[in-house]
Amino acid sequence: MQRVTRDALVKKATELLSAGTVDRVLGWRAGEFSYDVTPYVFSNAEALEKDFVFDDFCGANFSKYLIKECGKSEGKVLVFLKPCDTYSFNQLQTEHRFDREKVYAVGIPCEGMVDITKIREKAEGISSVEVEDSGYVVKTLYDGDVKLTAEEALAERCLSCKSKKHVAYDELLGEEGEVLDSNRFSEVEKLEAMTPDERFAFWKGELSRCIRCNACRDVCPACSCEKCVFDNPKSGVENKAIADSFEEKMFHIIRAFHVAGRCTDCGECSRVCPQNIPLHLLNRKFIKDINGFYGEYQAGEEVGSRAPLVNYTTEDLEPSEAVGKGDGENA
Amino acid sequence: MRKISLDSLAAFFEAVSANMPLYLPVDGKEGASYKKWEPGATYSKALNTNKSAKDFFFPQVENMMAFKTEGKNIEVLDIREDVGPFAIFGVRACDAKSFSILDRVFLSDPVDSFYKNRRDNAVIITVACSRPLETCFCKAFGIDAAAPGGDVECVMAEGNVYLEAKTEKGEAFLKQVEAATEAADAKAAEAEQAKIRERIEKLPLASLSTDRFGGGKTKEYFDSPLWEELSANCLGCGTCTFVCPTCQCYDIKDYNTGKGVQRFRCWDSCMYSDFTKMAHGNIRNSQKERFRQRFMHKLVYFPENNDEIFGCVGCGRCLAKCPISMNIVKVMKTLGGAERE
Amino acid sequence: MSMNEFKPKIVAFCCNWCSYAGADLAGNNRLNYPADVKIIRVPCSCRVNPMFILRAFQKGADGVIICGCHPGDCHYTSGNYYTRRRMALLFSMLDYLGIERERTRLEWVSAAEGAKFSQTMNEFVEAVTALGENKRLEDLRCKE
Amino acid sequence: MNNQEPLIPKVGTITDVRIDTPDVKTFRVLTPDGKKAFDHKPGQCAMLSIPGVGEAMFSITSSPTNTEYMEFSIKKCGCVTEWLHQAEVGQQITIRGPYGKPFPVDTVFKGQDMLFIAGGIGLAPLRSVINYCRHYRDQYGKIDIVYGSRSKDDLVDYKEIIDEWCNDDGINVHLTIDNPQEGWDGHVGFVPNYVKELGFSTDKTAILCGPPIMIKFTLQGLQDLGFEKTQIYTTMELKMKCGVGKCGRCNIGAKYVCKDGPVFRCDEIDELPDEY
Repeated sequence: MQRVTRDALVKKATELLSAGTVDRVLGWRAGEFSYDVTPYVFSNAEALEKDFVFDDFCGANFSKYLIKECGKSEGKVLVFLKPCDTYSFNQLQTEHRFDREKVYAVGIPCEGMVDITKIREKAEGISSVEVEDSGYVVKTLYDGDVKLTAEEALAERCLSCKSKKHVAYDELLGEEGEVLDSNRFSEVEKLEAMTPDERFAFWKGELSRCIRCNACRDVCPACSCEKCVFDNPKSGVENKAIADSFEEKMFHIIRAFHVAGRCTDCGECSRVCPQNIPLHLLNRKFIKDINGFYGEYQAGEEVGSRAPLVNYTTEDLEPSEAVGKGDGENA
Repeated sequence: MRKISLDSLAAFFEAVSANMPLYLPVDGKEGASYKKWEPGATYSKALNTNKSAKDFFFPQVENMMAFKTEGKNIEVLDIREDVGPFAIFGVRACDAKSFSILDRVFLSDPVDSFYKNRRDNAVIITVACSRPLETCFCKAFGIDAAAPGGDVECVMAEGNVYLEAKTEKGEAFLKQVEAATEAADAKAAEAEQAKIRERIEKLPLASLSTDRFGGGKTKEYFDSPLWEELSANCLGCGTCTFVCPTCQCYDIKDYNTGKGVQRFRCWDSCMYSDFTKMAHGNIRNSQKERFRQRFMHKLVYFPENNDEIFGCVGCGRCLAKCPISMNIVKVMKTLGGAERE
Repeated sequence: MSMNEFKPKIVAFCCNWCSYAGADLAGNNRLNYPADVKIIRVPCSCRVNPMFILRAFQKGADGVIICGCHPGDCHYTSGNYYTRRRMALLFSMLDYLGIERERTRLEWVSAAEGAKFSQTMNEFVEAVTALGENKRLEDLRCKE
Repeated sequence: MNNQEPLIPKVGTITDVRIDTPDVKTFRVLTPDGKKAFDHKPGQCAMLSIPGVGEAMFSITSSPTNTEYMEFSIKKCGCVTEWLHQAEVGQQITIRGPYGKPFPVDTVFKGQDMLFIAGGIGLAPLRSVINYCRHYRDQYGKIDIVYGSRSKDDLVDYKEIIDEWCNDDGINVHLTIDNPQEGWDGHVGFVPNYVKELGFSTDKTAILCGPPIMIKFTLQGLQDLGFEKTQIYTTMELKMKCGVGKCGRCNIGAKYVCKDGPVFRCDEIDELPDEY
């Protein structure tokens, strides 16, 4: 298993800081427990040495942070990007959302990040989580050690990882990985195989839990509009609350549609959802349909590529042919 | 004191349900959440529900009134519904305490009738926390998770649930379901309570202190440079406020149904950019200001206006749910200057 | 309300240059289509935001149809090609959420196709009538 | 069920609309049966709303001593006010209140010489106090009113000022406009400077209302003249939704503008964090 250590990242960051290549480092800072790391901007070697952490809980996608970060100083910011983050990084660049010149991107290998919610389901009262062999040991307050396999602890998005290859970086730590043959559409296929009634019941069960906290939107690298339509009082759909079951459906359909063709499937939406709604299944449906209808397309694979929804051919299929053809011919 | 064996909880729930609707934590995909009891429903083993229990009295959305307009005329229709008695089982000490904090807002003059009508009708059956979690810090706010209060207080010990009425309402409630319970002495429950208190002392956040916060500290903290650092990566979502048992800010909005206008109230979040936006501008333009508002409100402003009672109950939901793992504990420790050194 | 009395409410978004003129022609030629079809004129079929469609359902529509120029005939050269992609994805998503696929439709109707307009509307109304009331994308507040 | 619900409003009918300036209109509001919707004290506010448009807080500009009706002088600046500005006589709206702490007219102000300083639409909340003091004329000392606006056309309640206030004994009205204008032979200049030029004696109680920048400089000017902050009152405005101190948005530090304000003494404001 290829892992990058905390010390290697601190070393790299310190080097780049002292060489003047960057003037700050976007990283993680430890919290109260072993799992609650917080994104943090470090500006000197002492702070890095003291507070910088890196472990399997550092799953946040930092690409979107660059929009805000690039406006803060004239100097460059160092950002560490996992393979999946590099796709969002490219996509945001395609959309001219940050200044590439102000970023120094270091690609870091990733063997999957842990989903604390999954661990909580298996272990109550977590004292610490440590990597052991190919899995994890969770020390608990009352039940002693709980051993979990990687599959039991890793986030769903990591278990169905689409690529270990970095599509953008200034420098790479460790070895380059490859685009994987992922099973990420299997859940979508299962849903497609259901009857409409079953699908409706499924989504009603999922979406009715939505509390409209907007975390999915606020974390999403593709949701980088300066003013969201759902925040705009003049849009007629500005609503802070799920005032009726319709509202949550509209919010999630429209949000998924707005990012369709631009969503890189980074999975942040599902990670942050406090109600555990599998929001990525909406985005993946669009990705799968796009692949099936208009040919394979991976958002963020290269900078400047034309997203499928701002493109067309005269031979595109008709909506009447599209519906139900969701299975597409996935190459 | 009365007791029921854990095995016959279902019979107890059924007996309660015969008198009034009963809500209790049930496991779901999101974790535990309060559901109406139906035959077959099982009481969740989770320590706490995903969302807090404030929804019972202050739901996320409620229609307050309707308007009928005809030409230049308006008619205001009171569409409030009558609320009947209901029972909530499984409320933890933190959530039980949160009701008294919400009471200070909604039951202070002028009384909010929407809230009061529900509050008056609820029987709150609390359960002591046999296994408090690492995210729990209710002790910091003077809450005793072993004696959670409410109308009826439950302690689970030795395969039984021990019930004790704490209010007149609770006594009447236990009387109603007397047949489903049996008399018991307090020994086993008290022994368990003592054990719970020991466990709480050993929790990782047991040493968290509120000493440095409270009313009158606005000047001390408001201009602290630490707010910048603490809020720097806040996403500005409303997760913390919506899972919080004491966050009670709301918005009032109108919805045109095509057949008239309905005015509803919904949860709002001080973390949202338009929270204080008005026609001529916004007084909290940066996330730092909004972030500061939330924590200053809980740690300084609320105690200042409410006899030094803090606006937090240490339930730990925001610790578990914040997308960037920023939370009130980190804020307290950073501002308080402790432990981070 | 029994099924045979059910008259669906239909919203038809019609492109100003082709389909709206097609509807006019249908009228001039005394071709019938149900009065429950409410036409909303849009400058181009690609003006139709997915939000419009959902909002129509929210406010009580039982079916939504979008009519535009035939592919290749767009007044703005390529608008309807974008519509075609958007609607293919949106309709597929609605189907994925379990919403009846017959409630939404995209049709190409030129200014000369009065007969097609009337026929399309009649067929669509019939299909939606068979489905009954829109329940899966309804907003209860907007119901009686 | 508890039938008192503070958030449920009454219906009010607009019985008169007066055009004050190009962007200010004064609305007279009565209940449908021709009564005053409720009693209030000078400086208090009311929540007006148009179903489907929104609800907003306005200061009641008529004096409590007016037992027939209530008036609101409203400047067009947001969606509610824009809607109101196109409303005609007979239009119904909804009204609830009164909200907030009033000016201490019956306690601190009693027997005092009063100095009112207003800029632009800032006259609206002061008009209620001024007319209250005029009504109980013998209970207050000398009254000075300094009022300025961008131009002559932007002076709210100009007619009432000229016809009534200027003719009262013991009331001195000092009007000013920002820039010279044809047909204006009065003072030209900004309010803060004019206050300093007039050089009031410091035995007065001052009440300030206007745009934030005017308040800031006038406050400074008054202090230069020797006024203490404890002698100066002002009234504030922040985003409000409920009006009853519960919805949580109008606080400045631990004070809620809708409940603890909108009237503050300037030394009280000093105690608040700088977030308004």
